[in-house]
Amino acid sequence: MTLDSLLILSAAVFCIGLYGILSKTNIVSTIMSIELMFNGIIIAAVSFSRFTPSALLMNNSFDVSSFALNTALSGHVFGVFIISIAAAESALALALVFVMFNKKSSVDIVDFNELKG
Amino acid sequence: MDMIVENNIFRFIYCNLVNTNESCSDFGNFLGILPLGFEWLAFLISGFLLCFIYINGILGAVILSIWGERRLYGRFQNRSGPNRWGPMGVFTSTADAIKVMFKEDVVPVDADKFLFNLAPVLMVFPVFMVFSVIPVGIGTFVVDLNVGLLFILAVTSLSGLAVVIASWASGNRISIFSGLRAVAVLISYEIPMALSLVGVLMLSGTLSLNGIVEAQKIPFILLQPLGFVVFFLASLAEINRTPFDLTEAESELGAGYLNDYSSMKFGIFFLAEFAATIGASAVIATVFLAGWKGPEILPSHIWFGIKLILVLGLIVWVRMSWPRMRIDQILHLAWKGLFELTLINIIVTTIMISIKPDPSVNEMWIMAIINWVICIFSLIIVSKFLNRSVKDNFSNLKNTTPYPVGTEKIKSSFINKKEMVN
Amino acid sequence: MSGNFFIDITFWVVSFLIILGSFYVVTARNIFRGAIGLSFVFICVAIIFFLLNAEFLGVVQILVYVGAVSVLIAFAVMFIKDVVDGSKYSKYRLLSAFLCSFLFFVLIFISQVTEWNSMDSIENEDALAGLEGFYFEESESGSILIKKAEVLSDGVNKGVFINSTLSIGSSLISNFLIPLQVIGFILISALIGSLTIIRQRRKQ
Amino acid sequence: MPSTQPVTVNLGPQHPSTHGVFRMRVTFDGEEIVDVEPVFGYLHRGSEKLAEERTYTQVLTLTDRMDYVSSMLNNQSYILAVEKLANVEPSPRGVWLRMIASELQRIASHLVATGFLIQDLGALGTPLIYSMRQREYILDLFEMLCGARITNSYLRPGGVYMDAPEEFWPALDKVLLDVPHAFDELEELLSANEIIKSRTIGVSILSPESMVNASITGPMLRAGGVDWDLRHRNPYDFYDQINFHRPLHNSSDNFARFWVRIQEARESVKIIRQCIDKIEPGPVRPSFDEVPRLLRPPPGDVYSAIEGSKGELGFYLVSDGGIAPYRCHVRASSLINLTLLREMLIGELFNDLFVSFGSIDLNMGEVDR
Repeated sequence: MTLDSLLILSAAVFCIGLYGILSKTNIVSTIMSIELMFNGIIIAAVSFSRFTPSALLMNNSFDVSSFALNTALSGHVFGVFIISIAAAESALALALVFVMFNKKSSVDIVDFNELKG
Repeated sequence: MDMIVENNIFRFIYCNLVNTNESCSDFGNFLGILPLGFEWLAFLISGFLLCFIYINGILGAVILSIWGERRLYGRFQNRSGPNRWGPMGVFTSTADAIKVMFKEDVVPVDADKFLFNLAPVLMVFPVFMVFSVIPVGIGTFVVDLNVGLLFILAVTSLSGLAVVIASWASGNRISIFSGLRAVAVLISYEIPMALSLVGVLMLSGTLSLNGIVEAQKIPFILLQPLGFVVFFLASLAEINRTPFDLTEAESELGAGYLNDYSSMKFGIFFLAEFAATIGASAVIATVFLAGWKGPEILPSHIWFGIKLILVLGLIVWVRMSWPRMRIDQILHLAWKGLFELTLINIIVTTIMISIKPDPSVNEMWIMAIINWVICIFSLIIVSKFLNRSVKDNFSNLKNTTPYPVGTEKIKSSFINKKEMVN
Repeated sequence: MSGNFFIDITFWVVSFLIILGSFYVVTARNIFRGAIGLSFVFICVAIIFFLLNAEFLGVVQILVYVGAVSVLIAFAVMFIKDVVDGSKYSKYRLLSAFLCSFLFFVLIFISQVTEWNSMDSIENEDALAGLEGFYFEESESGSILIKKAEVLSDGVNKGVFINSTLSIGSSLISNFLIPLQVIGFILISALIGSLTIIRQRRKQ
Repeated sequence: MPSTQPVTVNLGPQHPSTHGVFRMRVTFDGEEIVDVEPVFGYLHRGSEKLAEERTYTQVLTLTDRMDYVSSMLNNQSYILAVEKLANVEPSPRGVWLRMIASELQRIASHLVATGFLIQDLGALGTPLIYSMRQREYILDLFEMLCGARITNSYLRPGGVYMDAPEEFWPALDKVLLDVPHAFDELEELLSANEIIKSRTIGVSILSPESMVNASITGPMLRAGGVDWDLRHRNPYDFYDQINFHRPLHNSSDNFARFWVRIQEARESVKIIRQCIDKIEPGPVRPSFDEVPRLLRPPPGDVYSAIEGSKGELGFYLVSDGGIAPYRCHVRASSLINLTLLREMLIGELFNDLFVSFGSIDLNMGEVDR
């Protein structure tokens, strides 16, 4: 388990999610693919925070305060942020799915083309 | 490794397999069956054995608890309960398990077969995972996670997914009703459940269950009565017990999402339900009743068992006496009642901690009294607030004016005799 | 090195399962099965987090993603019709597959070419103790100094990677206070927004 | 509301809480009921047709099986019709005995109804078992009277089958002492429990007008404030010699229905006490010279109704002068009380479906006959 392998995993999950968004027309599938992309990003953030130190810690002359140690966990904190954003996003997106389904009784994005010029 | 070595059972097995100097020497003589250099094998075997012992212990506890619950039901209902098979009917549940195993396993035609078979597994494994972090005695646990309490909350939320899968995969509308209700109830009650534990976390300063037990100079039920009430109700909702058993409301949905399950799949669901009950009691006993702590006249495991059985008895009592609530009332209770109560609890605890950061035992007793007074007052206020819509309809009963129908007596006697025309 | 060996094996197996599951999510015709596959991927990602010593994040991942998001998605799937083969491909399927694999190789190339800072390059022993070992905290004129602990005693903290919950909490309310507040506002506005969207339909 | 599609669910005939074999096709919008289509006939046994092939005394055993939780009342209604049809003058002791028996049966029936309400509300059987325990004592009394517990066939044209044994009277006193306590217990359970109150008050309200139009009778009607009790309006047997209240409630919801039942059972206890005071020794039925075993009533038809435990329970008998009725029709109170089921349920939630259904206190044996 090295940084390289984790980054490859992260990139793979991200790209699969992107493929899902681009290739599927069902909006629920699209939402699920977005969640996959989020997960890929979190994997990258956590593995960076685990395997790469921040510049503060690299500096030998600097006093190691708990402030500096907390910066080592920025990736984790960003993971928490991403997870909460994803939760909000999915709730909102599913509300939109309900509305769209009521409007056209379909969840296919192909049917929602009213905005095209 | 150092986390696991504190574990007594694991250390016993591990040191009997490989007698290494670092972790075993200061605890007496061990066999040391394997030569040095096979630590990895000993690690694997002892981990496996530990899980084996735990899972079988849980299964035995489930069998016993089903029997005990039925005996208690019998006593509550003025009857004897199961008493035929074994002394006092102890083996009734065993006989039931054997019967369930030999039933025909039916899979409905409309079912999504893969998911239909997956759901029982998904239902049962989070329940066992809950037990893995609970210390049932001094140094007796599978793993002491430093996020133990959060882990329990996370893992119990998995059972909601299992219910959804089971209800969908059955291909049955009544089951889907049950699944929708389960999602609504589980997601709503997770919030008060998590928030009710915040006070405990502030007092103990750790998420590890061992740390929480050690932090309880006096049991947290005294310091956190509101937290206890909310957590108890929320865990009743999470394990689908009366008065929140909407998911399996027998009188409406039959068996809810279990409608189409038969044979051992049904048995596994049944087992998971009872194991979840024991798990919830174990969490309550650990977090609010000081877990394995107690006067040293009895071993720590016995203290834990006594507390567990007390909470289990309370749950059974509630189940035996209360009818079910309606779905809107359940959701109102979660969002309008319990949520506010947890916020009150958090505010009160915060104020107390900021006044007395490190209280002695005597000060804790004073805090407990204040907390109980606040608890009772806030419960009364919130229940009044919740009950505004429910009025006694006896108020205008005295001056009832009867509906003007049939005010005179019937005079004719309805008899009409005549010749029959053939 | 038995521990590392098991961790490596677990990592490879779980990564394989993640990629397999992700492929299933984006290719499954049955949306409900796709949603269940998605929750499987979430659980596997949580295992990866546990392997990376991010217990808190792993638990939050299970709590939020598996317990709430995937259940919500499954809940939403029940409301739409044609679940069994409702997930259809658009006409840009092949193009997007090509684009995504291209992006994937670009990302791999960049990550291989870039020289990342390594943990091994930290020479400050106190910093290492704070990260992975045992350490004392000494407050000294406003700043907190970390000293490596030679003997185990009660006042010893574990490293930030071993016991990350405490450090995440303290950094959330010190370094990342404003983002935390913003996240709170976003959550509330999302809650109100989704309720408003649903209720507007109800009136009509 | 266009946002959700209604779902039609089939509930029954094999369903744990349809009080028998009853089927409903219910359309839900979310959890809300938008349409109910009752389907019955799954317990049809052709009792009315079978009655045409049996003698007047043998038909009695068919009436037991109609409403099997209040068979004594069915017997009474049928016997009153036969007595009117055949001009039989009943002997007084027999009449007092059958009044005692039928009031006991009314208490038993109301106990079952109240117990099943709390069962339908979701309590796990404890209240039901408490009320069933009290019912057992009453069934013991029936066993003393006629040897049967549920399908009694105790009554005969002109009186009852046989006199009560000596040990019946002290046992009856004991039961009469116990029953008010049991009902205190049940009423406390019903009116002191927050969950029961909040789930039953204001649910499934029916207006008195609609109930009168649908010819609904019994406790259900009296819960709506309509003072209609055949024991008072059209006294049969010796009910004109007895004082009793007719408990009324005016809210006409599920709570009121059960409150009225409990109060009514208390009144029944008072009625039985008055009967015990007024009963005198004598024959319990006319001799076989006056009323032969094989009745041959003169040609004609008769309708006679009593106040059953569920409402007006009437028998319409046509005689062609033979030993068997030419036509026998039952005005089954359960069936007629079901007519407003749809109005009761629409707009309520799924959780209240079976509570409202159970508050009608119907019996499938009587509905399908």
